[in-house]
Amino acid sequence: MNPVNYLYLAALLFTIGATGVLIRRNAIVVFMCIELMLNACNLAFVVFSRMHGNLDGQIIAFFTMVVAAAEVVVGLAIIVSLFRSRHSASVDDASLMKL
Amino acid sequence: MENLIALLIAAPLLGAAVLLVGGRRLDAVGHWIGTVLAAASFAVGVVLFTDLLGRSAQDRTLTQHLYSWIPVEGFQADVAFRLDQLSMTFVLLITGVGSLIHLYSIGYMEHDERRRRFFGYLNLFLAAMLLLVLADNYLLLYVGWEGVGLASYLLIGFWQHKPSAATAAKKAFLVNRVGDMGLSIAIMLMFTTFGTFAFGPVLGSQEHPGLAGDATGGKLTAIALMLLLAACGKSAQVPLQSWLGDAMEGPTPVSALIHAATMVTAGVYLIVRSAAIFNGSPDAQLVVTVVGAVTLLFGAIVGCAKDDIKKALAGSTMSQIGYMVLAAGLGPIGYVFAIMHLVTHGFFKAGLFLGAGSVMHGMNDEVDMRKYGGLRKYMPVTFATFSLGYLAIIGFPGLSGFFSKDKIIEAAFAKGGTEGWILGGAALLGAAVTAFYMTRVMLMTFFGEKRWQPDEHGHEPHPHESPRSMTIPMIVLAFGSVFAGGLFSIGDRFLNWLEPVTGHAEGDSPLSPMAVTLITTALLVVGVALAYAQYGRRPVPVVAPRGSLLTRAARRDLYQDDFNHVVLVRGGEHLTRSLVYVDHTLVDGVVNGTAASVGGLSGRLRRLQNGFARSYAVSMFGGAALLVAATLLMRAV
Amino acid sequence: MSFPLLTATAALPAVGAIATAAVPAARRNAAKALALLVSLATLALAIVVLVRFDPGGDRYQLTESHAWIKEFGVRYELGVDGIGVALIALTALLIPFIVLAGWHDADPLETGSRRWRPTQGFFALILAVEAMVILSFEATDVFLFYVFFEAMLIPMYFLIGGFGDRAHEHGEAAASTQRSYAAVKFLLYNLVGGLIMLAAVIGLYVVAGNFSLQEIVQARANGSLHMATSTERWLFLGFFFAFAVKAPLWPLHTWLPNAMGEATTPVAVLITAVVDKVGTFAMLRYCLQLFPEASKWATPAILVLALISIIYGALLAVGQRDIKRLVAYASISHFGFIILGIFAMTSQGQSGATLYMVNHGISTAALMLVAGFLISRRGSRLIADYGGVQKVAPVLAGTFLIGGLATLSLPGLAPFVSEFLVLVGTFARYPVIGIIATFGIVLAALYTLVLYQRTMTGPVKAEVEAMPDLRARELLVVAPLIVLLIFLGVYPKPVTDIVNPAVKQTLSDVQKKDPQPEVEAAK
Amino acid sequence: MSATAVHSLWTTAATAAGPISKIETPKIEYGQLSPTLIVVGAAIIGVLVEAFVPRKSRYYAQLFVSAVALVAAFAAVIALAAGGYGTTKAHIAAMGAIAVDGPSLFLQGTILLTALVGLFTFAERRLDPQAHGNRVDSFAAQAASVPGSDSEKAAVKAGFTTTEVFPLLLFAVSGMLVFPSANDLLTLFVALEVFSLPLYLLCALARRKRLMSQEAAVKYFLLGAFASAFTLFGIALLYGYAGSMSYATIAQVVDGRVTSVDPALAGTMGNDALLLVGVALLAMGLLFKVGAVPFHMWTPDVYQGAPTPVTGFMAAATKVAAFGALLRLLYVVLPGLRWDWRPVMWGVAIITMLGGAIVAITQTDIKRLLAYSSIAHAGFILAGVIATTPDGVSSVLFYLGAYSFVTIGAFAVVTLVRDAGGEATHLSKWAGLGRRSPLVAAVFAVFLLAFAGIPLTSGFAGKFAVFRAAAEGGAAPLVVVGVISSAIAAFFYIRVIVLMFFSEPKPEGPTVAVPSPLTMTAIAVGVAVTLVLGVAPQYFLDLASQAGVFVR
Repeated sequence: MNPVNYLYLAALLFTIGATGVLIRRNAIVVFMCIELMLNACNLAFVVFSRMHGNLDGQIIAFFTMVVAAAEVVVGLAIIVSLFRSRHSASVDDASLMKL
Repeated sequence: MENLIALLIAAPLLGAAVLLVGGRRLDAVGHWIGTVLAAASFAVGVVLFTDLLGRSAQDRTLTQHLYSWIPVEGFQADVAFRLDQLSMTFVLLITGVGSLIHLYSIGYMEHDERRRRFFGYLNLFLAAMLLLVLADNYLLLYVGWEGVGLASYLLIGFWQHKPSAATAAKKAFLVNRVGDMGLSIAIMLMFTTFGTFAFGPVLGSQEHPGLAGDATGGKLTAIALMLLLAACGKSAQVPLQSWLGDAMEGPTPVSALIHAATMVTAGVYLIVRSAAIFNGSPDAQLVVTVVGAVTLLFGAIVGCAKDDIKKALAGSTMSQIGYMVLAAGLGPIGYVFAIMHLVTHGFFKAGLFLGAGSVMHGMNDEVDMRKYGGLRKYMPVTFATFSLGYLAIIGFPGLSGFFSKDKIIEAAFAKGGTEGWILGGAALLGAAVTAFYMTRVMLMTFFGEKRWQPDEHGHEPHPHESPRSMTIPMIVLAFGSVFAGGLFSIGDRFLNWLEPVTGHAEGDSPLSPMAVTLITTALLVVGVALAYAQYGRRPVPVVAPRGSLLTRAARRDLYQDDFNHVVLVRGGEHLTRSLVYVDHTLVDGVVNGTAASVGGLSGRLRRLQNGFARSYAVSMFGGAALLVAATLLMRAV
Repeated sequence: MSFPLLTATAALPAVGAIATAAVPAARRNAAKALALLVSLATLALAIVVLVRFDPGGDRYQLTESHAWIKEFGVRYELGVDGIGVALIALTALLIPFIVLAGWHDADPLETGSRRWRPTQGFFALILAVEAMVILSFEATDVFLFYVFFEAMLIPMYFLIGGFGDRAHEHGEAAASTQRSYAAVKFLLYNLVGGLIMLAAVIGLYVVAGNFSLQEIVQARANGSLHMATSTERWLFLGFFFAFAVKAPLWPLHTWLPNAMGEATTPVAVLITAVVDKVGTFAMLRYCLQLFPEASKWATPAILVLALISIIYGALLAVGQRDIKRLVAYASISHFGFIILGIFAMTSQGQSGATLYMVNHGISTAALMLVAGFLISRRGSRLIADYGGVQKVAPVLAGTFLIGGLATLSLPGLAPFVSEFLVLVGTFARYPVIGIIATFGIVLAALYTLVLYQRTMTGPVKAEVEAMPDLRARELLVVAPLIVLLIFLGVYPKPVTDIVNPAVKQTLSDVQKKDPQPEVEAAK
Repeated sequence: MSATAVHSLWTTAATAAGPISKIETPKIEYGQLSPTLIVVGAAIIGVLVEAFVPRKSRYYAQLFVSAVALVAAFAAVIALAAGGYGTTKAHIAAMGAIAVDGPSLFLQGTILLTALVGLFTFAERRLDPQAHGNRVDSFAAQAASVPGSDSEKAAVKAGFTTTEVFPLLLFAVSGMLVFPSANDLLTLFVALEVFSLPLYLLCALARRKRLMSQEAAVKYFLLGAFASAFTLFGIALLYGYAGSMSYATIAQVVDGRVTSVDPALAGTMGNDALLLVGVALLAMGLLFKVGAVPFHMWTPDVYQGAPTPVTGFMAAATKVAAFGALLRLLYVVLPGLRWDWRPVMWGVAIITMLGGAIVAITQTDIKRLLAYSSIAHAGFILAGVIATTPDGVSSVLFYLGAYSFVTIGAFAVVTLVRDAGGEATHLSKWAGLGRRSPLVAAVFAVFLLAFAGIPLTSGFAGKFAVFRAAAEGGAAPLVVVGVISSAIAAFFYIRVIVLMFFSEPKPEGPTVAVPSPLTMTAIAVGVAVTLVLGVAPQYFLDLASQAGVFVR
């Protein structure tokens, strides 16, 4: 199978993730969509790694996972504290500051 | 000897400075300081005059170069004076009559707490006028020219607490400024045409013609017309005559000074001084004569209708200056006579005004002739001197006015052709009207029944003769009114004296001098008779009758003031008001509007920041898409 | 190395400003005295500059040159030509009077008012402005000039916005609002002008590679620096815009009436008599020298704008009801004359314009300061609130009249000489414009005399009956200015002698020759 | 001019890294990386301090560790620069991951100094009134407790303070140190996350107005992660294009100096679509960090909600780091592509300058106002970035240095103006401040004037440098737009000055707290740098100009 197809898949996943960020309200879901985007990137890295025949891409994929994990740590902490204060995880409710 | 010239100006200038800066501690002696310094200037003038007489006719031009005034690349204005026969004549007239008026004012202003200041202004007036006639270039002349304007402003508005006086002063200055504009344009034209505006190079002399001869006719006409505009302003010629009547708001000695010795004569001086330029432009000369003729009739007509003694005299001045301007416009035929009439007029008009002042002095400052009457019994000296002035001005044979005015009428006819007839005719008509209105003044003031009444406070005037300090000048001036004309004319003394400066030509008159004299005298009798018929045989009503259309027009200065008011004042007010509006709404508005629209844009853009994280994400996503699209597009292009 | 005289002249008020600001709050009078002393010392230094300057010598004298910002090609280069010397002298001369006139303007208000008036700050700011103005007259480096041209806005801004007249017809709050509006308007107009000039300054650097006025002018003259026509025009416009705002030229003038109206009178004098001169000075020095071709290209348009300024300013002055705004519009008219003289490109016009800057400074100072004394007595700026002052305060009225007469350019007083030179210089090349400009002298008479008539003459109004005449301090401010007005009107040669060589140089930079008199040309 | 020739203008030749065939033993130049290592080490020590040092002493211990680390790191930077690593010895260290060159050292130095000054504001404990006898700083007593809850009250009563902010700060700094010197895309991405994540947390830690603080953190985090994802995707595409993460290799491929070895890869390697889209997405990530329009929308909300010391630090240091990375990316990796990216960046710069300035006009909160101001300034800096000349680099470096100190000083002043509810950030409360506390108002005015670019302040020198570079680089229209938006921007800076000096003070207006020497130092440093760089910028311009050459 042509590896380029995986690239299309990666792009698709990325777009789905981005769309999710734009349309979902729940902060956790939004965050999951971002994770989806990161993983789409991972897929792209791996595909390119394969195409170029070097390992750089695969190594990056590992790094990305670590980074994603770190983001989860930080992100969840923030989202949870927000939820506890407001009893809502909707990103739209967090709109005290505007204009 | 040349070095004395500056002293002529310095004396009154010093007086002005001392009196104005000195403050109240000089109140007691201020009037004497002023008078003595004016007289000192006269004395210097006499010394210089005798010196000039001692020289040959060609050698009578003295110049004094004081210092370089405005030295700029290609532009040179010096403080330098020229004393020749023309300016000498003026110096003597100004300082002589001026000193007399100073003397008169001591008495006249005795009860005014600001007398010191008044004398300061008088001295300033003399200094400015002397500077005007002594300057050796047009720019320095301009300084004197405006200085005269300033002094007249200060003096006309001397009683500042009266709004009418303040307005009259302002009006005089403004109308004069319009004329001054003409003078400054004339100087600029001279500068661009000749590269200089000094008398010597531009005007030259009889033997050595100046640069004026080299210029094109068009340029000369332009310069001459601008000089005429200037002259119109100072000499109250149509169309810039309107200030003169209002200028009567000033104390009477001021009127005497303005009308006889200074100010209004400046225009005539300017034209005669610039003879070389006017001679080169017949077109301009024609305009000058027309202005003169129109003004002499205008002034005479106005003079007929005024009940205010000073305003009647003011109309008369306008008319007489009209004669002079007319003569000056005739070119070499008339220059000398213009100046001669100016000098004689200086005597009798000063005398008349001082007489009028004396009358007012005795009448609680009443100026309405309808409230006079029969004053000859109460003020014999005033009556006598006023009568002599009266006879002189109407041109009673043998008196000053007769000689000078006759010459002008002759010269007008001598212009030749239709022009000559028209101008001569106007001059003759003016002579008749002069006789009429002056007789009217005489009759209403000194003859008939007493018509004065108590004023609103119940004070009835007690007419009385004025003190010595006032009558002496009147007597001296009366002598001048009687004899000056004869003195000048017999043996053509005045002609010979001035001729080296102004040049002279004999015209080719269609009427013989004798005929002119006869016609003039006849018309004079007609004028006097008409006036007697109306004001001598019938009692004068205390309240002015409505009068004919012409009378009413003449009372309102032939409506020219109303015209000015509607067109210039109102129009100007509308213009400035609308400009203030434009400045606020349009000029400022554009800027404020821009600021406001940026502010509005800010307000609208600000709403994009709606606080929702997801809409921020949309913005980022859209931005990313745009960025990608733009980058790809750049490659595609 | 010789003593850096020019630096000292500017540094003295700068140091003085800091010292004045540092005087403890309670020692108000010490601060005032210090400021006056410093301004007088600066005047002394300026006189030394004037004496040391040799009109027949090099174009720029007393030069100093030090590296400053190598990276930008900027040097700390000072030097004065005749025009600069004259204006430095004017500045140094006027500041002591401004300080003295403003002696009580920054005193704390009577208890009950919440306005805050730091006396020390007022005088420190005046000195700071002086330092910056002097430096901008001295700089021969475009960047250095720009720095002070812009920087002086800030102290000016605080002077306008922070200190107003004591009383106001609409009460303190309204006054405060109007004052800060005026200050902001002043700053924004000038800042926009300055920023546009900044773009042009940068452009000039890109084209020329350095900022040295002399080097650029020289390089342009000998052809080693070529500027495309369109580039030159854009750069010229950038510079000119800033100067036209500062000057101010119609239609960029509207900030001036606001600023002058709302500021205290000494500050109003500072604006119009000193700070605005930097604009016209810079036109003469930078626009003409750096961009001669573009200057000639723009001349017709600028002359028309200047002409509009003259007539428009005068007409609006006639229509004003506020004394200070009237003087402001009169100044706009006068600045029109100055700009007219500069761009007529004749010796008479430019010498006249330079002289005009000096004379206008003195005459406006005289008129405006007396007006300020008047206003401080009655607490109103409205002309209608006065009447008959002449009767109760003759000296005040007399000095006011002399100031007014100077404003209308009465011959014998200094402004006449300059105004006539400008007119003659303009007329020589552009007769029609010259003639129309002459109408300005009639209008000047109108607004001055109307002002005098309405305030000083007529029946004495009840409110002015108890008005005291000029006090000794006030007379000390006005009298020297009047003496100077008369002296320079009668004998302007000392100034013209200094100015003429510089003007000649400038004209040769622009490669313009005076028109020949017609009679000579015909021969 | 050929691509190579242009390239060599701002890069020095360095050996191109060959294709990596096998994993080599890493060769790490510890000395040259010491600034980063010191900070990371201190941060780890900070974590240990949290774990082992008694609560009462933690504050002092943390402050000590942080300060020492930052000073030591700065000393290391100076030592490296003195050793010529900024100029002659500039090279690529850590196996191609990190560039040690002029811009790196200059920016690292700037970041470290900014961080040190920022640290002082973090450590300030005198502004807030004492809570139950304990001195407190700007950070929440216990971040985990719900605002207003009993547990929070208990934490406050116990005198808890979040001393974790110090290690967080150090971690962020370490990321920022790496970010502008990253020489491959992986390092870039990791550094990005390393400095971003602590900042997300710091934003959430405000003591007062905690809801807003948390909201700011959520917004910042979600949008930041969103942007990171785009960045990462861009990196992926670039990797796909060049087959390498190394800047040098990518640059070679972009320049066309590496011909495809394997014909089979012709479809991907050197595919311009990949390159262009990748560059656009990567640039977007960086533009997000600098706050360029239209990626700026987080800025006002986050600046407003975050604890003010964090805002100050973030506004200053993030901008420095992000612009450093952007510069390196555009100058080292993509010079061959500049005809593609320059027009796009022109557009971004223009809307950033205008947008920031225009929207700022109507702001009513001082922190939001400064946020929009920072957006406008990002636009000005972008104008310098676009110049693509050596002057462009040095002008941007100088601007960043000047700007960061003004910013941190300005936010430090904001922390001083307080009322009962903590900091009084609404502009109406600043009315008449000049009367109440002339000194504070004057200092703030100096900062505002510097923002406005008035001569004799550092802002003017920086603006001049940037605009000059832009003009020389042929971007005259950008200069004109810059000048116009400067004028607009001047309006709102002046508005604040008017408010402070010419408006009547409100009776219930805020008080100005008397700070400890820490904040005073921070403000004093800000003023000093502002004035020195304004009056005598030559030394620093020289420095920036020497540092303006990238290694490659």
